[in-house]
Amino acid sequence: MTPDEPATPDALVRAVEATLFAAEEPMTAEAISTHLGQAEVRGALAELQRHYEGRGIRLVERGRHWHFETAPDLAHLLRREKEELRRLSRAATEVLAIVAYHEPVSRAEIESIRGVQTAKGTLDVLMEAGWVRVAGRREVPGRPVIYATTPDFLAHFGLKSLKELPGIDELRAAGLLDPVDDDMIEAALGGGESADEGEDDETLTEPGQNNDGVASSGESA
Amino acid sequence: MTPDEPATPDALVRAVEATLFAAEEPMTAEAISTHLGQAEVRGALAELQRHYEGRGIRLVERGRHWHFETAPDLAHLLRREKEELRRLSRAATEVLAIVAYHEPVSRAEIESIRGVQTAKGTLDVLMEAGWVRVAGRREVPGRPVIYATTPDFLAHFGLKSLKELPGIDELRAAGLLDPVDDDMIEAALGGGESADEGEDDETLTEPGQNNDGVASSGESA
Amino acid sequence: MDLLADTGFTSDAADPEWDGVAAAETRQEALYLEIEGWEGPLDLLLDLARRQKVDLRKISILELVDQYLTYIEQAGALRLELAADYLVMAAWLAYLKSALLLPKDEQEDPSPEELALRLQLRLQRLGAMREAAARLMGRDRLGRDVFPRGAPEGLRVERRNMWQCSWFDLIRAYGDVKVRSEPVVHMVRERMVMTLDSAIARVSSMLGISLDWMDLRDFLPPARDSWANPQLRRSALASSFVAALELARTGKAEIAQEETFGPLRLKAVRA
Repeated sequence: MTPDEPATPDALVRAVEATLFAAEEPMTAEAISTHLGQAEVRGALAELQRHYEGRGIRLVERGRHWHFETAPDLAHLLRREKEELRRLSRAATEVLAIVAYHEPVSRAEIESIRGVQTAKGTLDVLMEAGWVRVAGRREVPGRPVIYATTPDFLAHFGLKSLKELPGIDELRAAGLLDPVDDDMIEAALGGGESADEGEDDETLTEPGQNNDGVASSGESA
Repeated sequence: MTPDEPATPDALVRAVEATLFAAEEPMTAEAISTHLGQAEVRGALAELQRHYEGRGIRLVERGRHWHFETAPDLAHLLRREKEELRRLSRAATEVLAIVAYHEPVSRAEIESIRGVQTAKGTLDVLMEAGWVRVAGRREVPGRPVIYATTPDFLAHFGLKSLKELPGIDELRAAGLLDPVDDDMIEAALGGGESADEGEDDETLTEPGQNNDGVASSGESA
Repeated sequence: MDLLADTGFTSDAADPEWDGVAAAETRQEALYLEIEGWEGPLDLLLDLARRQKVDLRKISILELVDQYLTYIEQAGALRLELAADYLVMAAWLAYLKSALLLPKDEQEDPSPEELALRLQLRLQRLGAMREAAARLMGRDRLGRDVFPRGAPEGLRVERRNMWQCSWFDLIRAYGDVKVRSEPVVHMVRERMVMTLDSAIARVSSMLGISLDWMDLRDFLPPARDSWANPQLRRSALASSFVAALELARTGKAEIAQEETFGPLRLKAVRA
């Protein structure tokens, strides 16, 4: 839309604007269209997005869902009123990043990247926050559960899609998002059985319980 | 503000816009002002109100409190009706037919004709469908409510008037009354399960239970 | 281990938002005490690597291995109960170090250089995710930096039933009602019967005329006009039978039957 946008928007633009303003949850273009009797709404969404550029609120698309939100540069004005978000543990933030950059991933893969076992509670916290979901099982022996992010995750972190994750292209180019396949180091890291991708609930092998010999050698090293 | 409103609103207008958008309750000008470090916000409120005139949402002042709301002419978008096709139950169809053939009828009369009690819900469904209406009360002791069909009923079934409903003779000719004789004989001989069809209701009369004398007479004859 | 409280032991679920173990600490003394501050050997390695203040891709693995082993040694000297996985890593790194120092021609497959490279990659991967997490958390977040509408009106979809019924279903339903209700409502009035009284009158008057045995059926009215109705005939038969029994009971008639289901015969009793 050019600066000479009409002073009064057309009926469809108004309808889409009102619908998204009133909606309690972000809506896909399809849902808006259904709500408005199958109207083609993409043009209206684009026009609205342009119209709100530079205003105190803006129209954004997050994971194919659209919603209005306040402009980010006004955060300092609004933040004080709102209660702080629940703070995530360092482990939880790392796990969340791993799920987002590697999705879908199994818990064993997350643990392999982090080099430590991940408490079940950490994934639960992320699922409770609505940012991570179970995305089925990987069709490999043991059929491990795999995890992926949700549209809420994109909405919360202001991402149109996972492609907008900061630095994801560089990380991929550097091979840092490739699947881990490194049994040797895996063993050294105490994770031991890298094939042990089975159910989440079981504690993975408690490292170093039968390793007294190794332990003492380490001490003397 | 003239129609040549600036494409980009000034910082205060944006701040007021975002504050009211994110607010969970309508705010007074004073509250907004306090929130924004004692800024004078009346001009900004007026400018915003002008800006949203004609859009899908508008800024309104109610009892000195300001808030955004859906434009009144678009209020219907907030409550959309979704229609679901549902087939009338057998009981409801029978009651509807009885009302059509005998109108106006009371519920007691419907029950007497059907031979089974009629759940209140059945008539409610027919009234929800718009095919049956309350047509007053019969001026007899107890003043029972009487029911009749509606113009929608005629429209739905493509009838000009109730006179177009086929008469008893036509029903018989169409074979729709065929089971009569069988049933009567069965009832007379004590078989008598023919009334046991009520889906929603209890059978009132148990026909043909005291005909043993006739049966045995037949046997010894 | 009282130290745990001070060092913010990271039990995955409950540790505070990470502000960087490495950044908080410089003195060697403190370093020993922080063993529980790391999330495992890889975490510690990454932290040590960062202290080299070079790009992780250019990190000296040999130097890193030395640091790790030194650290573990010192921690052991302070008689901290080192977790076994730290010791396993120490053993593996000691092996890696010796392999790296050996002459090339004695090396196994995979080569120690290859292993060092893989370790480096692991550190890079973890480092990358740690940075990504920090950048993610630093974004404009919904509910913290940007806000959705505070009090949306909400969209309601109200379901309305569209009832369906065909003309035929309607008519057939009425037929069914008629069929079902007719016996109940109209049976007595509409059905033609021969009453017991009239049967007794007819049978006794006919018995008065005849002197011989007569079949019960002969007492029925001739099957003409309405008496031709099979139902009425059944009724007449039943009533006549009861009439015969009644006349026999009062001693006005005799009843005889030759065989089961055979014809029932009647004769007047002459007083």
